[in-house]
Amino acid sequence: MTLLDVAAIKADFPILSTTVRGGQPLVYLDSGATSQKPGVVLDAERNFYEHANAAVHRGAHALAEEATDAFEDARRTIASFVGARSEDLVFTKNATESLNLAAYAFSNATAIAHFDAHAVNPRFVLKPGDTIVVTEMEHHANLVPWQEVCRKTGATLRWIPLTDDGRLDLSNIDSIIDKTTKVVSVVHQSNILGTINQVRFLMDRAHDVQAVGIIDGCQSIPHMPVDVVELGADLVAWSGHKMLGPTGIGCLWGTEEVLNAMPPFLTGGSMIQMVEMDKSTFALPPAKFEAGTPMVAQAVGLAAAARYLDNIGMDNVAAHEHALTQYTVNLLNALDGVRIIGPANSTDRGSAISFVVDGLHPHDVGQVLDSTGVAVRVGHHCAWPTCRRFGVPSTTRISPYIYNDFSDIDKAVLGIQAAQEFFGVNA
Amino acid sequence: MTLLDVAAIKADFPILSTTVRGGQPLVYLDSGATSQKPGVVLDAERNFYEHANAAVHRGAHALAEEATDAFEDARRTIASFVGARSEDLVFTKNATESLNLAAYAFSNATAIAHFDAHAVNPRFVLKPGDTIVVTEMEHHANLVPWQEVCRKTGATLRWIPLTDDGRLDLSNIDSIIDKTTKVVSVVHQSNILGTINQVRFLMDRAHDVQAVGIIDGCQSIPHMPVDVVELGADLVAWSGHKMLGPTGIGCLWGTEEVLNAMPPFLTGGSMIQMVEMDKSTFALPPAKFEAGTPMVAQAVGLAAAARYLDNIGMDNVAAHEHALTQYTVNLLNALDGVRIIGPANSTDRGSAISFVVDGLHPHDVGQVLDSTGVAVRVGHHCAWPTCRRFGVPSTTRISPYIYNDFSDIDKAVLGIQAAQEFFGVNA
Amino acid sequence: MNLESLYQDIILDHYKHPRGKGLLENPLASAFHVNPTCGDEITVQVGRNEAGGLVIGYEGQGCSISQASASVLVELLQGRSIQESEEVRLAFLELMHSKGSGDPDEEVLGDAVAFAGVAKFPARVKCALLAWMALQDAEIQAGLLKTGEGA
Amino acid sequence: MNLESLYQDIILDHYKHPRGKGLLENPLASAFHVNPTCGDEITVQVGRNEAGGLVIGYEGQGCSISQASASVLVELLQGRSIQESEEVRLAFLELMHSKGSGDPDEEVLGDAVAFAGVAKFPARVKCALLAWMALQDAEIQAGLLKTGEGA
Ligand SMILES: Cc1ncc(COP(=O)(O)O)c(C=O)c1O
Ligand SMILES: Cc1ncc(COP(=O)(O)O)c(C=O)c1O
Repeated sequence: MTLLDVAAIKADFPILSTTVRGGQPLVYLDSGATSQKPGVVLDAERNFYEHANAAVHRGAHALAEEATDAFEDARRTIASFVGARSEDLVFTKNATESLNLAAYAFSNATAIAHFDAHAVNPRFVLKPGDTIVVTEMEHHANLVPWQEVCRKTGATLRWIPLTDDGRLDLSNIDSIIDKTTKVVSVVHQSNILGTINQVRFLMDRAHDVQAVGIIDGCQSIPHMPVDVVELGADLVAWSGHKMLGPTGIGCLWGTEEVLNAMPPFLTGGSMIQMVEMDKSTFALPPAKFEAGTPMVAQAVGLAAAARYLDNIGMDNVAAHEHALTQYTVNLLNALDGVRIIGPANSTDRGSAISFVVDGLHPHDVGQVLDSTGVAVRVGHHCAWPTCRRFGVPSTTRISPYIYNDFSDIDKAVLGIQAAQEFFGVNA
Repeated sequence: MTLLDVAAIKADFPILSTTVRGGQPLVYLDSGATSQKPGVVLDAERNFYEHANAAVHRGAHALAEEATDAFEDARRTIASFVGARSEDLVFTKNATESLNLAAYAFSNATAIAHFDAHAVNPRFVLKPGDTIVVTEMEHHANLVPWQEVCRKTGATLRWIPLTDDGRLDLSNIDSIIDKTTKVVSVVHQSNILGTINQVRFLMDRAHDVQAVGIIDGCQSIPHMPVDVVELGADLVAWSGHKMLGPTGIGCLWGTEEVLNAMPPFLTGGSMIQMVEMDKSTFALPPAKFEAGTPMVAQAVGLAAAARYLDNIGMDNVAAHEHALTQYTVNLLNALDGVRIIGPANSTDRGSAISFVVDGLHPHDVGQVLDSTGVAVRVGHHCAWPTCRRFGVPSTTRISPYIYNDFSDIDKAVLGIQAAQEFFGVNA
Repeated sequence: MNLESLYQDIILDHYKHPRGKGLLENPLASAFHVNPTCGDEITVQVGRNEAGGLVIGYEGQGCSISQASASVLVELLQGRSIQESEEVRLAFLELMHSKGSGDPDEEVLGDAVAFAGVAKFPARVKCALLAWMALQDAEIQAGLLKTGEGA
Repeated sequence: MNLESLYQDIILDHYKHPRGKGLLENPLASAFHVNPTCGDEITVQVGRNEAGGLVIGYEGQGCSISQASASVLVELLQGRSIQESEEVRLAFLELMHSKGSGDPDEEVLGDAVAFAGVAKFPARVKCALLAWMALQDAEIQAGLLKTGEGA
């Protein structure tokens, strides 16, 4: 077996002992969409509400101090989980907001520069002819915001294409990232293909041409040891709910320099230095990017999740998932009529494994699995262009996590065979 | 006494039976900043995580269906709490995001119109000479975003000034809201002065000149019966955490027409109709404005809060607070050396009551109150220009809610007297 | 396993042997709908025959439910009057929103009663409705139906 | 009541009778700082006397802690060498970040030891530091201190 004591871990997650669809024990293999939460995370949130809840950074009474301490302690814990300084960690509601925050730095700076060029940092000002580079395996969250920046600034979107086995095709990288490039924003680990990209190389290329380098770490930070500083990016975005944390919280890490240079995004209370009726000045990061009452309880919950993962050890998490990936890929490769979309081996790939079944629509595959208690994701996984690239409308995706073991994968495979049988498409 | 059984209500809030500062029973009078949460709200959140947690609107397995149902049921409950259709209710992370969403509709449409005028609705396109109208009693959340829109579009910010007793001075309203006006965005109930504004009148004025009418309902919706449709606005923003709900969730209600006409704000997963590498189309509201994995558990918690308030009855909540307001205003008026900032009576005003004490800084007043277990807010309450208008750097604010009674107010008043004594400024 | 309640034989039959699939030569209007969560897509076209009855054509790709539903739609409504077809469409909508508690009228719905089980799977209701929403849209575009009617 | 541990007599005395308040005629540099949560503000100015010692002026409005702290700062550092004053400033910073567990050296901190109790009130630490942060800023602007030193 693998390094982790999966039975003990499973017992920490109340939902994993429930049943679905009339008594089927739940086999949750949809952690790429969202992870389940251990009891300690739920306890941490509740404990905050029952003992320390108050507005943070604004009050001076005892509870306000406790709430502020809890919030900033959480920031320190989460920052240290990714090897960062807490001053460089911004809380958002999800990774999508984090990536939009990054994208809006460009469209906002560009709009402000029309009227007051000195008020913004020229790195963020775009014009027709400038390019923004993404990949063909981006989640919509790291694609649509950049399309919108292009609509607002006249810049052009470019993308790094994919090879047939689901890797980045870097053969023409020099004509994709070039002197016109102002942003390179790429996914670290694809949520649909599972591919782990050479982000350090791409960030260095970005910096060679003075572009801002951004990484979507949604699928890497929950699943492997990540030191955000070592990735070489200027900004790294991820979500809490995929790493055992509550819904409603995400993160954006940035270098001090870039966070300082970016204009604010959401504006209002707690992100200001001084406000007059007709003008304002802004606080330093991270406060500058955290307008309004923040997701305090969620930060406290996410910190508990980070501690839980730290206790297991992210090296062990990665090794465990690698073993599951190898096992799953081998089984799927051996199934007649089943084709993996993405790397069909376990090298430089994470545990999100997409596949199609000849003659069967993913919705129908997923439905049969569901009827046996196995929860997988079907659809385009918010990576519709990636599906088109592989000539499929959608896929079925198995995405295990720390609470899954080989027997869970076995059940999924049995379900696939049952679907082939039910729809009469046995090879 | 008042209509509510405060002792019974208090018992529903675990934190209200705790002590602070070495054994002082907590007297929480800072609900204008954030409210406390009853056990039913915490239970609802936890129950969601333990039985239904999954990604919403994206999955087809049993849990995904349950999570989606829970999320959309919550939307229906919260919408009906304010008399709205659930299709017209957008979830955000807080009121600040809701107001920024509204403001960005204008700056985004203006930027897109530069390149593709047909892609946007002209109501949202601004140019130099256009004006945006707010009031001099706005929370920073309804001021700074509009300053930013002006910086990005060349439009000019105007504001309705205040009278000395903390009301809107409408004497020159025709020269403030005029043909140049494209937005009128005003607070329903001031968080610093307590004033309840004639928003219906202002929304009608906005519509007379074809401006978009927006209301900041942060301090009204938790405290009185509000039918958002009857307010006559196009958009109404508020936060969950001030109405007994969890942190990390806010709301934006809008008319079908205006929500349809606005460009999207955050973009990414779940808000699209179709995505290709170089262009996308968008879903209908509310999905159009809810990019990324939403705050599902928080929506479920907020729905429980709305049900809790509905059980008490918002009429009763308002009557209770009115009685507390009257009581507090009378006591403060009777105190030597104490001056209320805002209406010094209980007509058209809510329960947030700010005051200054001659010779004492609000921080020091708050600290003495805190040492007796009484939690009040000191500072500029994110309404710094309002403080300046009244010639004070900051104020002390008492803001009671359903779990407070007259004896809580008495303790606050005793604390003010103790502060005068301690600092030797007795009148 | 409650698979059989979802995938009734009639549905599987329509999925494997779709009826009336194909586009029209001269449609009055055409509506393209996608299910944005899974990428399923359908094009429904409408025209009228000499007697004033509906002529329907369609093309699409998607799961068994969405494709079978399109096939059933065409089989049921081809050649019917607008009024009759509206009656069927509304009955189908009602059935799909019944959460499985509906009591479908076979006289009105014909083979479409087989979708009663789908109503118990909220995530699949959208699949079943895809063609029917596109039909409504095409009819509105063709001026055969007023906006918002029954939707 | 732990008010007395926060509001020591020395603090109240400096609050009511601020020492050395007022701006300089020819400052080398001036720094304006605000506490953005409460609106308290301070302007600290620096210059040098003939012996090379610090000359400090200030103006501000705010709570007892922020105003007393400015007064103590001036009393302690007026005329001292840059090096000596840095030693005091760093000791004060350390005390304020000690969460109340600090063991302040009265030799170095003089009246400023009275602020030991403030360190137990995180929300008031910012008040106590306001003038000291502005001083650092003014010194950096005047070229008396390098950026980032000890901050
Ligand atoms: C009147 C008013 N508007 C806006 C806000 C901002 O709300 P939030 O901080 O929850 O975004 C508040 C509360 O802080 C408020 O009282
Ligand atoms: C690679 C990737 N990027 C971005 C996102 C968006 O994250 P969220 O929906 O939490 O904002 C996801 C997950 O949905 C993802 O897998």
